[in-house]
Amino acid sequence: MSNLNEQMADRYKNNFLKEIEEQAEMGEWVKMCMQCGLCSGSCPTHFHSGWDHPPQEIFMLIRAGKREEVLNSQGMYMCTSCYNCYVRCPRKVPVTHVMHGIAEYAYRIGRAPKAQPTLHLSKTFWTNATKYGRVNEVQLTQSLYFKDGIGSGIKKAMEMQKEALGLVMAGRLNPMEALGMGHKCKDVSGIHKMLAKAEELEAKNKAAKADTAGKE
Amino acid sequence: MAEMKTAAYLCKGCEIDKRVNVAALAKIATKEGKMALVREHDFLCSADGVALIQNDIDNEGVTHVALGACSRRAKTEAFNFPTVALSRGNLREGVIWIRPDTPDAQETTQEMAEDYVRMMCAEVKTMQVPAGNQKTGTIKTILVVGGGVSGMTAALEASKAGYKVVLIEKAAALGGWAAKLHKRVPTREPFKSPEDNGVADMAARIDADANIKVYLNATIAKTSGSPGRFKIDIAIESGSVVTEDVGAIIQATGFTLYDANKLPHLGYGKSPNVVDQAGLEALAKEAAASGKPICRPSDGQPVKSVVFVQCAGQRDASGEHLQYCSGYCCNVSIKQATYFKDSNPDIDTVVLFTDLRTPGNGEDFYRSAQNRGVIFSKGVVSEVTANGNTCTVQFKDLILNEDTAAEADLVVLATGSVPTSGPELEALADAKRAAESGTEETKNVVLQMMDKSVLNLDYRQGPDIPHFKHGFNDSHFICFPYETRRTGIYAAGPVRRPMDILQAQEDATGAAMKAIQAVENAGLGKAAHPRAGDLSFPTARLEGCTQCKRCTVECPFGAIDEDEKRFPLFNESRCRRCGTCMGACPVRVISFENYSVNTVGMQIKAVDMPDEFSEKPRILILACENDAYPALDMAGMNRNAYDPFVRVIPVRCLGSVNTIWITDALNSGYDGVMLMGCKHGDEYQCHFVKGSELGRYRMSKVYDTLKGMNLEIDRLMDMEVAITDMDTLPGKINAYAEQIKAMGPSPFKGL
Amino acid sequence: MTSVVATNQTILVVGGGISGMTAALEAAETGKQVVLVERNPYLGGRTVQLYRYFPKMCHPTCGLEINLRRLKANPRIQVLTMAEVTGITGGKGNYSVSLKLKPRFVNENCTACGDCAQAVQTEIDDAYNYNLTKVKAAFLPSIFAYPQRYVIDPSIVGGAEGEAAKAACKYNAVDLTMKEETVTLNAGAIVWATGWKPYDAEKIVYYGYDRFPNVVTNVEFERMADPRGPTGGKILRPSDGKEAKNVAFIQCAGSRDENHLRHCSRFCCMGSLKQTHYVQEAFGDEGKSTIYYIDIRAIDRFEDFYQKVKANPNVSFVKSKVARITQDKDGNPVCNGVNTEGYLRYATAHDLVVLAVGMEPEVKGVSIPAEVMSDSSGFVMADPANAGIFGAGCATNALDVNRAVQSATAAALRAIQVVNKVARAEG
Amino acid sequence: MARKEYAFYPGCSSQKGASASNYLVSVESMCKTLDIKMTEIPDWNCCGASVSYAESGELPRHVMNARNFALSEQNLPGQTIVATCAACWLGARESKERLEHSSGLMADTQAALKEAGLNIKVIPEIKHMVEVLIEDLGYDELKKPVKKPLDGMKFAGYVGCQTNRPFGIANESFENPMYLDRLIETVGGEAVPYDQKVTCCGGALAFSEPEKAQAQIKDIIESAYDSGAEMLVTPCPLCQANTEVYQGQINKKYGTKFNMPVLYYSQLMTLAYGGSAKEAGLKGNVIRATKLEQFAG
Repeated sequence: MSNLNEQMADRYKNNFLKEIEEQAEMGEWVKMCMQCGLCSGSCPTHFHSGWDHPPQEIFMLIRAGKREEVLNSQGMYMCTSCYNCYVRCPRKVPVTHVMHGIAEYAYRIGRAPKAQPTLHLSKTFWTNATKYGRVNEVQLTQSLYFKDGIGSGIKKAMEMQKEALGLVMAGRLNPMEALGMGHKCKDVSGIHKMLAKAEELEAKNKAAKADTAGKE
Repeated sequence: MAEMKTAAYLCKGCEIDKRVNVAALAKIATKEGKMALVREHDFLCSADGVALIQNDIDNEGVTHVALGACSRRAKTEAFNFPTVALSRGNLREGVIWIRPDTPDAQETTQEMAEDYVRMMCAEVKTMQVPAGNQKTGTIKTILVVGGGVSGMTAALEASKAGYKVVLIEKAAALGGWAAKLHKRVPTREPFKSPEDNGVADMAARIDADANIKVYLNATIAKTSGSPGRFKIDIAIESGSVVTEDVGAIIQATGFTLYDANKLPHLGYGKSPNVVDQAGLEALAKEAAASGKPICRPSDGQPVKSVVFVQCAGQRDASGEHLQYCSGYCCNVSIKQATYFKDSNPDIDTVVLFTDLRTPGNGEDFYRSAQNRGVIFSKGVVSEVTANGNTCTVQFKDLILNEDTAAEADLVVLATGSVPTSGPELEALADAKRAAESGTEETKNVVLQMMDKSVLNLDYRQGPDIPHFKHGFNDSHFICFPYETRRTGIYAAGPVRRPMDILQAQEDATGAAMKAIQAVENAGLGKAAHPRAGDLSFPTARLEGCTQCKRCTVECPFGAIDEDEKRFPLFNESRCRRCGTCMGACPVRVISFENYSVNTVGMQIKAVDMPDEFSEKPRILILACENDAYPALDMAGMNRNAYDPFVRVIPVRCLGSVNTIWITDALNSGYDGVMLMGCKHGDEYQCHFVKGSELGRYRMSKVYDTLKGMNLEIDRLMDMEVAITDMDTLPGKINAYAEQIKAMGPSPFKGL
Repeated sequence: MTSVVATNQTILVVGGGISGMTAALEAAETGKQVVLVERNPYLGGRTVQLYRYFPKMCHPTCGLEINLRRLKANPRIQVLTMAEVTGITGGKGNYSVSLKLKPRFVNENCTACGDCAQAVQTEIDDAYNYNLTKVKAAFLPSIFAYPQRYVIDPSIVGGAEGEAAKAACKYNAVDLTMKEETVTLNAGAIVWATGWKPYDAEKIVYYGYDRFPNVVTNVEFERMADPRGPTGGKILRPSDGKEAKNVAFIQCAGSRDENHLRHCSRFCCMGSLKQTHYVQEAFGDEGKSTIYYIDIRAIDRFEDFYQKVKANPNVSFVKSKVARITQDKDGNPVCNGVNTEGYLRYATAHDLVVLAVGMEPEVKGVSIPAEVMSDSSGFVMADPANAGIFGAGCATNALDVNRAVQSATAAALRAIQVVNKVARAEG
Repeated sequence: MARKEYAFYPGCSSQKGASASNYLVSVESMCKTLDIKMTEIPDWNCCGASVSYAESGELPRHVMNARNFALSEQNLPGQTIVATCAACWLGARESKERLEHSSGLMADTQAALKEAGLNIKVIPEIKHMVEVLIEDLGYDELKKPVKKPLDGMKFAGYVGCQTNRPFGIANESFENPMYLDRLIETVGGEAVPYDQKVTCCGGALAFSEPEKAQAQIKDIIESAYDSGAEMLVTPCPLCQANTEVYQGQINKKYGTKFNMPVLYYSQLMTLAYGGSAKEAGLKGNVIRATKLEQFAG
């Protein structure tokens, strides 16, 4: 069996817009963009440095069928979830969610850019949060620092030492959490079963859409 | 007719009596103005003052009233005496408000007031109350030319108001362009789904309407007459001609699509799969009739992908194709895109545009198409090539900033509209001149042009209504979209301006309104806009006429024909009372009852002319009453002072200014003459279209006369004045007055 | 008491802007009896607050003058200013309409001499100039005002200033005892021409209209360009009176936006293109204009105008909806956003920003008689069930002046159809 | 009985020893004064937060929130869920909206919940603590218990993103919400106007794109200083942490000398209601609010 990316590309043939509409959360909104650029201009990340493709350009690339350019784009991961674009969009496109949805899809089919720091954060956060049902802040921080290996992790941790110490002193960072003694839900196993089912259903739904598209 | 009895009334209110010696003015009105009755009043516009005047009219037999008070623009409700001739001396805005209240200024201010009193007396004595000609035609039937949506709407709306209608359509059925449509753009909320084209319903209502008489397969062979009494010769299918009498005409002759054959680079003619918007409608109708999806013409296979190319041959700055935007095509392409998406959402439907133009609620329709999955890309198409059963559309994607291409089974070119507006009159006149002694070929050119004529008017000034821009029969006036250069003939729908169906229906209803108004007023001898209701009309003393034809040529409204003896034949109900004919007439035989060479000439003469040693020059200002005169008035309202040596006479239009006024003025010792009229040229603002231009052209000839008289040409000043120039005008007047003073007195003074 | 002569063959026109005036004049010039009702103390509506019209660059007051002359010459039109419709009962061919008339405190004796204004010191916001300046509390709304009569603001009635105005008038024109009146009149048909209002720019918070003095609206800019306006026709920025030579125009400020106005307001692209001429006119080649737009909607022959402006090297076009305006240290408004033709970020300082705010129905959000039907945007719609009330002009749609007048002319005929039917029935 | 009762959803950061533990402390004090009873939803779980988007997918994220809804309704029937964390509130509200909007999503969610022995009958109302204060009590009620107004102190109300967009507080604009300023004024403080009130602090990108996030934070703090504020006040734990914790790093990078305490609105209210420094959780501030500590005595 070929990989998921190839399967999807094959099923949706040349219709990348449809692929996004069916596979990415809120993807059906992409077509509503009128290219005013308000989202791109409203994005806080834009103010300071910008990125390869801002939202409205991503939407145009999707409509133009530029599959690789979109899926490999760093653009979606620049989202801080500030919802500026979302509330301002004159077409009421929920830009924030669309960007998240496209990012998730790119990642799901293995086409997301490698070593994308926000993507790493996203994965780490969800893994951490779902492990015991609640976030273990120390472990989360640790795994973020050490994502590039131990050396760089120690460096980062040292850089932030003062800040971390401050939090500890302020009673807002519990070093014991590092040892797995942090907050947990009681029904961890129920949560895991529940999530497994949700993942299964979601995969099934998306696959069903792709199958229908492939048969057309 | 009753004996003329004159009366002058002098108002002392608004501090007029504080600034000028009103008793002295009264003396002048009596002695020099020879007014039979002269009265002063403290507050003339008050109920008491008005009653005083009315009483004199009713009981003293006063027939001519000269009011020395405020401007003719002020207190019109109070000073409303329709049964008598009325002149107004502008002592307030024209004298005391534009002069400083200083002892130094007193003498010249008084002189100014005295002159205006002399002028109002002189004027009123030469005026008559217009009687109106009620015999100009009483036919109230409306002719509608063109049986498309615009024409059908005009016919139905006029009928609904109680008027009979004759409707002429050159095709075999009613419906025009709209009948060819599978559906029309939505007209009501939620503006999402195309609607039935509505033609069948309208045609059925026309069939059932006893007020509307329809001629199909018919064209107009000849139109003669004027509002209230047009005669229409209709060439009908059998080859014979029938004549209908109508009172007004609505020209709703629509448009044709721009010829896509002129766009070979966009693939038209190279592949049957490249169509224009009409071609697509035909395919959609065919598909709907057969119950099949829309198929590509090359092989009859269902269309799987379609590209719409907006502005095909439109908005072309190079001048090769249409320069304008047709306005409706974005919405039409959106509508056509929904044909595909509504039958099969998987049809790849792309609209390539540079500016998507969906005004008003069109925005909802645009959104609804996006929601259906129509893809809109901002891009400029460079080429469409055919390859077998598909086409490749090369375009520059302006958002992604790259040259790219799209494959499509079908390409639809939005080519825009070309009005069916008849030949361009100036080109026709040129062609006719060339054909007069020319070859067969040049004669054929005329025949071909005449073949396009819609109305075949037998007017001296050509067979159709003049074009405005790009061949459309629109009005140049923003405030007056139904302003027309052929009275009683109104263009409606896409022949006047590119427009969509909804706008065309609105426009046609408006045109029906104007046509109805035209027949009602023609019957009463009343003028049409802008001098609506004016009962005066020009008459000519034919015994003095030299048949020079200047009046017939210059009339901006084509109101004057030539009779069989080549004398001017005035068609009063076509006339707009601008007086251009009067200004044009070199022998001064044309006049109105209340506006003539005399009414102005006598005012010019009435002004007291100080001798050359007095250092009191006199400058005559002839000011257009529509813009320049109000501007002067408002300068007064703002208390902006200007030179005391000017004397202002309002004129209906610069076009009505007869050169005799200028030469007489200069001959009689005026030191300078200023003409104040509206802007002319492409963006003319003259309410009589050509009046100010013609007036100015005429004045250019006066400069030669000045040279002949050995006078400096600067003694005549032609100034363009807009109504908003109230703040700058005093300065310009003063500057001119300084120039004249520097020049020294006119050598004609005292001769 | 105000007396109104009206029957079931009378046409009532509500709104005395260019659409209402047109409807009234066209009907009256066809021989119909008309009552024209206007809320302001003068006729002319929003068009007379414009400096010039596109595409001719001519002056709205020129057409107003003609319309006023038509009106003055026509005895069939009765004009009621400072009047609003408060209720409509009855039906097609026989409406009963109640009006509320606010007191002007100046009667028909007024000669517009201005003595009352001389006597009054109190100043109020000048609505005619979109409150950019002040006028005396005894004022002629504009030099073009018709009726050409002063107005006394209620704020000075009952005080010494009101008495001073009264004392200054030699003609007993100031009448401080005037009260609000209610008048009921008969009408066969009603033309609803209440026009439009500029969208409230404060609602587009990211443009900082409420915070930055150098961010103004397109209607305000018209007043700034007008020699009769608050700056005497000089394009000066409000913060420091400096000449605004570098002006940004932001299109679709409110329009084409589901958070604000869903529709395209149609006139604003042409309006801004026109306003670039003001900048050019004022400063020559030193005047620079930038238009930020989504689509330039210069429809039909207006395209010519657009092409001309486009060819002007002093005008640049950026396809972008500006995302936010900030203000730099010198008080310059800075437009921030992304040029979507290619991906080009910008943060461009200008001397002045003009928001091309859209058009919304004047009566939106205001209670109008339920008999007048409107769509979800507040535009008046034809109501087949109540077929004697007709919308006209911008009350029905976002229209430019030309189209509004066409619409009003059509509405006049629709009203005439009703009263003609009444006349036929009554023989 | 308390005058108001709610199901409390503190969220991961507002637990004991967690990054917003001081928020929790001050909220508890404030609620005590206002006679608001908050009962923690038993065994609540993480909302998923916005940043988990790439890994979580759609349904699992909603299911996580749905579990909280089910637990709340099961154990505290009829009670409105109150979150103190902006992200928790936003995540929960988004899931509620989406689930109520889509029957398919709801059916799948129920199927997943069933695995954990739960199901949803009705999704409770969800409010942010600020909404409880403003809408359920009102400014007048909030003013009544003020014993020690924060006279003469200048605060920059930093609203940030997620209590403000996309849902926001009723009758407030997204671009210039006034509620936080009004809360500050209610307890006697001065709310200074400044232009970065709703600027994003960088959110989760503080971890992954520190340069971008810190540039944002710098803008915010700088603007607050320029406007004369002494302290920042916020309704969001992530905003609080980002704007407070990174000031040192920013100073290093940009050569600034930021040292501006960042408080929660609940801390101000607790103090104004006469609470102690401890009750207000002032010790929990990394940049110590010495002026407030002195004020608390």
